[in-house]
Amino acid sequence: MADAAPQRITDIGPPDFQQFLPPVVKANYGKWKYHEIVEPGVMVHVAESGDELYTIRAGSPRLLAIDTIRFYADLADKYCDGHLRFTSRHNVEFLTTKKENVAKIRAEIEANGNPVGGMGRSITSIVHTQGWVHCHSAATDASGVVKAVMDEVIDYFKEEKLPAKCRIALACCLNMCGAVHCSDIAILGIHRKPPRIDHKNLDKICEIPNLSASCPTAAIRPATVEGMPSVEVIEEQCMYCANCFTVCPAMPIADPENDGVSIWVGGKVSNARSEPQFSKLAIPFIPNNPPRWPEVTEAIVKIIEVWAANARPYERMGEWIERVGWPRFFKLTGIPFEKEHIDDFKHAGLSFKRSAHLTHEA
Amino acid sequence: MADAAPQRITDIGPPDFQQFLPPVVKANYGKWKYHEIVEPGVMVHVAESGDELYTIRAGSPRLLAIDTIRFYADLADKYCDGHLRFTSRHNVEFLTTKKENVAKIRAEIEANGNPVGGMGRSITSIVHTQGWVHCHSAATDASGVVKAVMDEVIDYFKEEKLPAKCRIALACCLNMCGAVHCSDIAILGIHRKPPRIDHKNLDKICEIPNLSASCPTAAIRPATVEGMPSVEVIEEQCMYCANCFTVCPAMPIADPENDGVSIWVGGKVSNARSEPQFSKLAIPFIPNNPPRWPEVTEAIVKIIEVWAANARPYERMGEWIERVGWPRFFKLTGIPFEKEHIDDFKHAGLSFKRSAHLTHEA
Amino acid sequence: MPKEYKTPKLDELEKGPWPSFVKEIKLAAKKSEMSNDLLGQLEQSYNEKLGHWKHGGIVGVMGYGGGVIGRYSDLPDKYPSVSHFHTIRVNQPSGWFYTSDALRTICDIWEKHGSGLTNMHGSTGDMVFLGTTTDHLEPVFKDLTEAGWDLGGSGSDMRTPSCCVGPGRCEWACYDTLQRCYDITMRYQDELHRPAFPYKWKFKFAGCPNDCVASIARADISVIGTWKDDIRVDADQVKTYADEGLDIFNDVVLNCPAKCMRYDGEKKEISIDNKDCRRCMHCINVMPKALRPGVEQGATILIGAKAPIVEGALLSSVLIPFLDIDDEEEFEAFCDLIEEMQDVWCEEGKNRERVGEFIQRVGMGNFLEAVGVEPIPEMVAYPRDNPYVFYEDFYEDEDE
Amino acid sequence: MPKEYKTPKLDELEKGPWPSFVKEIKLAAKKSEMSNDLLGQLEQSYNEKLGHWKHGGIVGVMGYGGGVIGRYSDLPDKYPSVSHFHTIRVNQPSGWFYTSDALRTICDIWEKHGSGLTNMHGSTGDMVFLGTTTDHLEPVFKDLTEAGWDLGGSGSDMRTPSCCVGPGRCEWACYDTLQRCYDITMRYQDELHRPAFPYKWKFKFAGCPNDCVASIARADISVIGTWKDDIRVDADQVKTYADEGLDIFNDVVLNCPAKCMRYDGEKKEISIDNKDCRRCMHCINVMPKALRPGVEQGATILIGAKAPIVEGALLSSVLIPFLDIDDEEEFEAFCDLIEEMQDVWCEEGKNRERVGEFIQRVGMGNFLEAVGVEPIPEMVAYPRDNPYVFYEDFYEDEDE
Ligand code: SRM
Ligand code: SRM
Ligand code: SRM
Ligand code: SRM
Ligand code: SF4
Ligand code: SF4
Ligand code: SF4
Ligand code: SF4
Ligand code: SF4
Ligand code: SF4
Ligand code: SF4
Ligand code: SF4
Repeated sequence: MADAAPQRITDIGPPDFQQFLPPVVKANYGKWKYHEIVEPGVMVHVAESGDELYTIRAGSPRLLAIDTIRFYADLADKYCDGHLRFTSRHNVEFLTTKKENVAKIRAEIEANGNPVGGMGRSITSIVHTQGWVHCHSAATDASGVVKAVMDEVIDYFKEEKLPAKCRIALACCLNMCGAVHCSDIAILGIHRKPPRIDHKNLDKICEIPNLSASCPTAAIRPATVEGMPSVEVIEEQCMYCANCFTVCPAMPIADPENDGVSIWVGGKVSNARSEPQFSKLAIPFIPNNPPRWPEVTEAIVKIIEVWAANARPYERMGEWIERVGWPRFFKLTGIPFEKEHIDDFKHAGLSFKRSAHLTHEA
Repeated sequence: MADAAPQRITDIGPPDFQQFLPPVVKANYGKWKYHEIVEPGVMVHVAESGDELYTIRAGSPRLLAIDTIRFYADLADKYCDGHLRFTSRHNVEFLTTKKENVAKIRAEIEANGNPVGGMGRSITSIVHTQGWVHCHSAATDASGVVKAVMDEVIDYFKEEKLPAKCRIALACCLNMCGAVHCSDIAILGIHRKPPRIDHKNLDKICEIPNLSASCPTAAIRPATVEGMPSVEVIEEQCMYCANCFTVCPAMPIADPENDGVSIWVGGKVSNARSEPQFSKLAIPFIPNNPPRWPEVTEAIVKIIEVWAANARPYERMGEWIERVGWPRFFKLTGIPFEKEHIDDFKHAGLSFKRSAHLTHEA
Repeated sequence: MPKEYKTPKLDELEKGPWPSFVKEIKLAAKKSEMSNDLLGQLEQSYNEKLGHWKHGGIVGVMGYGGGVIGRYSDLPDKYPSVSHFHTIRVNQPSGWFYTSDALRTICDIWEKHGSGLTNMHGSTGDMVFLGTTTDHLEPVFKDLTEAGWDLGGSGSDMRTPSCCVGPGRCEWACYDTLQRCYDITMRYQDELHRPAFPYKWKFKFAGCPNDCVASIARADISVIGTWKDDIRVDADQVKTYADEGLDIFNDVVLNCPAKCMRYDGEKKEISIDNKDCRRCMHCINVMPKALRPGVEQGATILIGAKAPIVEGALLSSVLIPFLDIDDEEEFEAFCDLIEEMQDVWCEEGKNRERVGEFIQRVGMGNFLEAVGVEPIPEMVAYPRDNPYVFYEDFYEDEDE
Repeated sequence: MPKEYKTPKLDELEKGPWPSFVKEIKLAAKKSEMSNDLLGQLEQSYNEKLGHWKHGGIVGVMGYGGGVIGRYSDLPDKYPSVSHFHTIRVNQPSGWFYTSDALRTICDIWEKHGSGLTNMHGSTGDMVFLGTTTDHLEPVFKDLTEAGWDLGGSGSDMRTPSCCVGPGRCEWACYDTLQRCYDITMRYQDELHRPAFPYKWKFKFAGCPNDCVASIARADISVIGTWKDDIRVDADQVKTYADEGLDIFNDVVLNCPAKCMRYDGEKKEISIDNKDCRRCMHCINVMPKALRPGVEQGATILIGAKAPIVEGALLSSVLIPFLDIDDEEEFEAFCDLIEEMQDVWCEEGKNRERVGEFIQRVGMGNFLEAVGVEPIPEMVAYPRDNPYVFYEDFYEDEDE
């Protein structure tokens, strides 16, 4: 690939993926017949030709030092003729045609601290975002919460003992970079205080009309403060989305006491059985409690256990709740139902229970 | 009841229903055990006591001359010890404990031109409104369209040969007095031209701020026209709902060439199986064509036939469409799908197909 | 002798097998010039595809604000007898039960004072007396009340409540619809006759989730019967249905929205996981001899249905999942809540804002708080799916 | 020697069985002062429950408008090595396939120019190089392009497309996700590198309705594989599944959303009414050896997904129900449509208005008209349920 060009190279795009495909993939490209999970975290794909390809999937922290990547590369060289891939949920997958290599790969990658699993009816890695590691917008950390949660649910990663897949995702603010809005369980960083306004600098660094327009609830109005053009925020109208801060740095919103985490459940992406769905609010607010966010992990474990104990086979979190009803979900998890759970945004009315389809306890 | 009181009697309310109940009803009040449709339009209710009550249901035009009501009363005297009732869909029901009276009642009421039926898996009377008979707001007639449609579908009234109940309703304007919005088939009078403005009188008979506020799309703005305070209508923003006319007589909207009828399908009220649902737009516009609205009756007959031929037992119109998908509905009925079918009001986005759940023709 | 109109268009609607409203108008026209002029004006509408009524004015009987809809022809010279053509809404008895005598009394009054045309019934539920003149309003009212009848609602008042036949003739009635409809009507006579609300306020009572009075689509307060305990199963009757050829599996089990039924085709036995049952009625509807609602019965109270104008149509939504509404104490509590809601809505509601729209505007959570009802998950189809929460309390830290 | 930070809070996160990001940062910190200062600043954030990054500024490489996210510490004096700490988004290869050599090249470049920390991968799909300074941007870019790599998107441009593993390793891929992802990426290099749209513009390619790349939730253009003809059934394998104890009736048939499957438990035979099948994948997922998608394969194109800000989250909605996207002509037509949509959106879209929000604002019907696509019922879950239709044509009668 490398090729010393005298002039500046631009717009070449990524390398053609073809050069990275293992030979067995090239040979059976588009001609796979079926697959089977042979043990937790290991599956075999069988081609129409009869060729077999084993995949060993290992959990990865996503935030990787280059030396860890090099370790993955070495392992691929050792057992996979130099081939590996990452998944859409940030796990690393080792690809080999040699069945006998499976156990060896498992042993070495586990020895490095990467569990094998995340396939089938399991919990796989948590899709997440930057948090305090790199983003200015975060209402919570990302990697820390993720690590704390995965430590608690790792058995569900390593074994297939759930009714169905359970996808967890985390986003550290309402921008939702992790696109957590369609997850079985979503962890969402959330502010709870209106932005503070840096009146001295606002007019210099932000455009006031754009800023006013950015607020979904029209809570921001142009105002002259101490002789300077600035804005005011009608606090009762603010729901802390931070869109104003995204548009204008002079509107900081982060606040240690009021930032924290909310928990959402029942979303899904796949079209399997039911249509894709948004996650719905389960717990409006849990304060940040680093380094291990114990209230968050506890709540998530509880939700998973209740679902696992009550759902039918193949029933994703949201499908189970949809069948038995939200009252049952709140009852079994012990989560209190509060005013905050009732939608009051644009389509609020559509979330009201507009039928007599109810369960009743005798 | 009548009782000559010297002073003005007010707020006495309706008579207590108790005095109108047939003895068998009084005796078995709340103690009915089951019912059976013994023949089209005739059912028997059996009480825990073993008592039986036969009901003969007959279609009625709803718009009744007092002499017709007297005829019903005479029939009730003859066979039902003077007892009868009307239904929530304006049919008349004769109530008797004597099985042998059933055939006689049927014969006499049919001879008067009232068909017996409307029970079970049938089409019953069309709930409707005033139209040109009495309302100032009508975009179509009510009784005439209803009569024309019922003439065509009367066999479905007289026999139980549909997959499930089919409720038809008509409202002559968007006020929807018939509450047609949850009907298997709804016929809705519709305007298609912005209101005309009687600038000379507007200010005298209407309050301009109220009038402006009445428009759901904010199409009405205060304006001075020829020196008089009045309003203007931004025509592109008007969707002809006539709410302005309801609030202000100086905004007439009816227009012979542009008024007509739209057809809606798939709504329901009951909680049986699926939750109650709104009807959805099937045909955006059919011009008024009195006295028999042939295009309307033809479209309705077609929709019913397609549903009857394709639905499974117990599947209401909307449940069938929901199962096979709207593309199938449009294909089988031959109704063209147009821009107007796609919602562009408040919750528009929620009506988009946000999944890959599609049927495809090979 | 009344003027004779040629009505070729309307005559077309005398033909055909369905009973004809034109025949009814002609029947009335024999005795009433009003009905005769109505015929003439209607034929003109049919020719022109245009109604000929003017926007209603305010007319009524003394001391009442509702019950009469003023109506005037816009062609009074041509059709003088319908130059005034007001309707009178007469409050029907619960469940639309009548005796022949009662009906005759009504007919006689209307023969004396109006067009002789009626709607049996209007779509809110009233008897509608179709067409009279202003000077007849007091006399007709006097005759009605003396005979024991009263007017129904119109305008921004409580509207005439209505109900399904319920315990009068239905095995599924889970509470006394007829009685509770009557009770509410009697209790709120003042609210019914004297408009004092932001907009109309409708009540409908259905005895079970089949909702034969369309309450969930048409009433601000929808009262729908339901039950708490297990569906009663008569196992022998299940077998009989199976033997008679009912496809229990496809027609019953597969249609259960809760997926909570199992059917053993060999033993012809049905089993229901009642804790998951949604009380939809389907299985009971299909097998009325074999299945019946449980015995612990009551009602679900829902709020807010309305027609589309202005913000789009609404169905009612759950306010109280289960109320033993036949119990006098619980009924009193229900009435207290009604009054509480009326107060809040009157105070905060905008003109022509139905309670359903009001709740959407102020937010269900805020509405519940104002009327003193705890939010519960039964009230929602699902909790919010957007993160735009108006948290009310936030901690202030020292340095602010 | 780098400064040594005490990090008791972060150290807690080295414990426990899941691989630790703290270990990774510490690993990188051995070689990089940037990573070391990151450790220090992060520990402070853990103590204060507050991030310490400033709002990003605009930095980048010459001629590109995207691919770099500027980032600055708000405690530059305390943590000088992260006073600049920009990320570089490096466009991943389709399907995230790598060779060990390719990965090593990348690692070497990043060792030379940055913190040595990465995300494999970012949630749009890029390799994310986590932290470098402004003066390193051009050099890292030079090294990358010379090695055959290029930057991904950021800002209001086309974002790095991504795709599921597809035909590379999945029996269900209904089109060539890897190739089409690559094709689109290469075709729109200019759009990817030079922001010129109202807002971001994301593409994701999933080979079948399982949507393993979450395209329907996260991409403005979601391409989801599907098929037209009948599900292929291997009857023997169905029997085998049944014999092995799969509860075909409860687990497969009862879960079919189209209710279009029947199972004969005695014969162990499945039958599918394919015309009603919704291509949901469930039955195939449960019995991969017995059932397979049909052979007439292609893709459904959907449009408009996005995260909640500002108007609420959206899922993509159907634009083209079936496209044989592997066919070159149909692919060209698809690209034409993409460009048409870009034009319309660029012209009429507001600043920071994603295409999904744009379509909702102008109305789907108007959008379709503007881009020259016929409305079809496949595009809607249901036709409108409100009567507020903006009819465009009305007849004018003479007297106006
Ligand atoms: C008489 C009446 C109540 C009244 O107080 O007047 C009534 C009476 C009965 N209804 Fe009803 N329903 C009556 C209006 C309704 C309505 C309201 C409406 O149409 O506006 C509905 C809701 C319709 C909807 O969903 O859009 C209604 C939905 C039902 C259902 C549910 C049907 C379904 O599958 O969705 C049943 C159950 C059944 O028939 O299996 C039912 C069942 C019944 C039963 C069998 C109840 C019983 O055991 O007595 C009664 C005879 C049924 C029949 O006609 O086939 N009734 N029923 C109404 C007769 C109207 C008419 O003249 O045709
Ligand atoms: C007579 C009746 C239609 C019928 O032929 O049956 C009727 C007739 C009128 N309705 Fe209605 N409504 C009638 C039942 C309904 C219903 C059905 C119901 O109550 O179950 C509805 C839909 C449910 C609802 O309330 O939402 C209904 C929704 C309306 C509306 C829209 C209200 C809204 O909130 O959207 C209006 C407009 C208004 O109030 O200004 C309206 C207004 C009117 C007016 C008063 C027209 C007006 O703007 O002044 C009509 C007088 C017609 C006339 O000349 O007699 N009518 N109206 C019904 C009353 C008879 C009765 O008392 O039994
Ligand atoms: C790095 C990454 C998160 C991660 O850790 O993986 C990321 C990070 C940021 N995102 Fe994102 N987004 C990232 C994927 C996403 C996704 C997921 C996806 O693309 O599949 C989404 C949701 C899907 C979508 O686009 O709607 C996403 C929705 C946003 C939004 C909200 C956009 C919206 O229309 O609602 C913003 C706000 C903005 O654009 O102003 C945002 C803004 C940002 C900014 C640039 C913050 C800002 O306001 O300047 C973040 C920079 C963080 C940092 O310091 O590095 N990011 N962002 C992801 C990109 C890595 C990559 O290229 O692979
Ligand atoms: C490797 C990967 C694609 C890639 O290109 O990277 C992948 C690979 C496979 N997916 Fe997936 N899916 C992958 C992300 C996803 C996602 C995306 C996500 O989670 O963000 C989804 C949508 C999730 C959702 O609905 O929220 C997804 C929903 C599915 C489903 C549908 C499950 C369901 O019942 O809803 C199946 C079918 C099944 O497992 O029965 C499936 C099945 C499969 C199969 C069996 C396909 C095959 O025959 O090879 C593969 C192994 C499954 C397994 O892990 O159990 N895959 N799969 C992704 C692995 C992520 C990871 O590391 O854990
Ligand atoms: S979710 Fe918010 S805080 Fe987290 S990376 Fe994205 S923009 Fe930054
Ligand atoms: S945080 Fe959101 S709601 Fe509050 S002022 Fe800013 S933009 Fe408006
Ligand atoms: S629907 Fe409209 S036109 Fe018909 S009676 Fe009601 S208000 Fe009048
Ligand atoms: S008809 Fe409706 S949309 Fe048109 S101006 Fe009147 S109120 Fe507004
Ligand atoms: S609503 Fe229920 S109780 Fe009332 S008549 Fe209908 S089926 Fe009977
Ligand atoms: S009433 Fe409805 S939900 Fe309950 S078991 Fe019967 S069919 Fe199922
Ligand atoms: S989306 Fe479909 S084709 Fe792609 S990997 Fe997932 S299951 Fe396979
Ligand atoms: S793919 Fe889905 S919809 Fe089609 S038959 Fe299988 S389960 Fe049913």
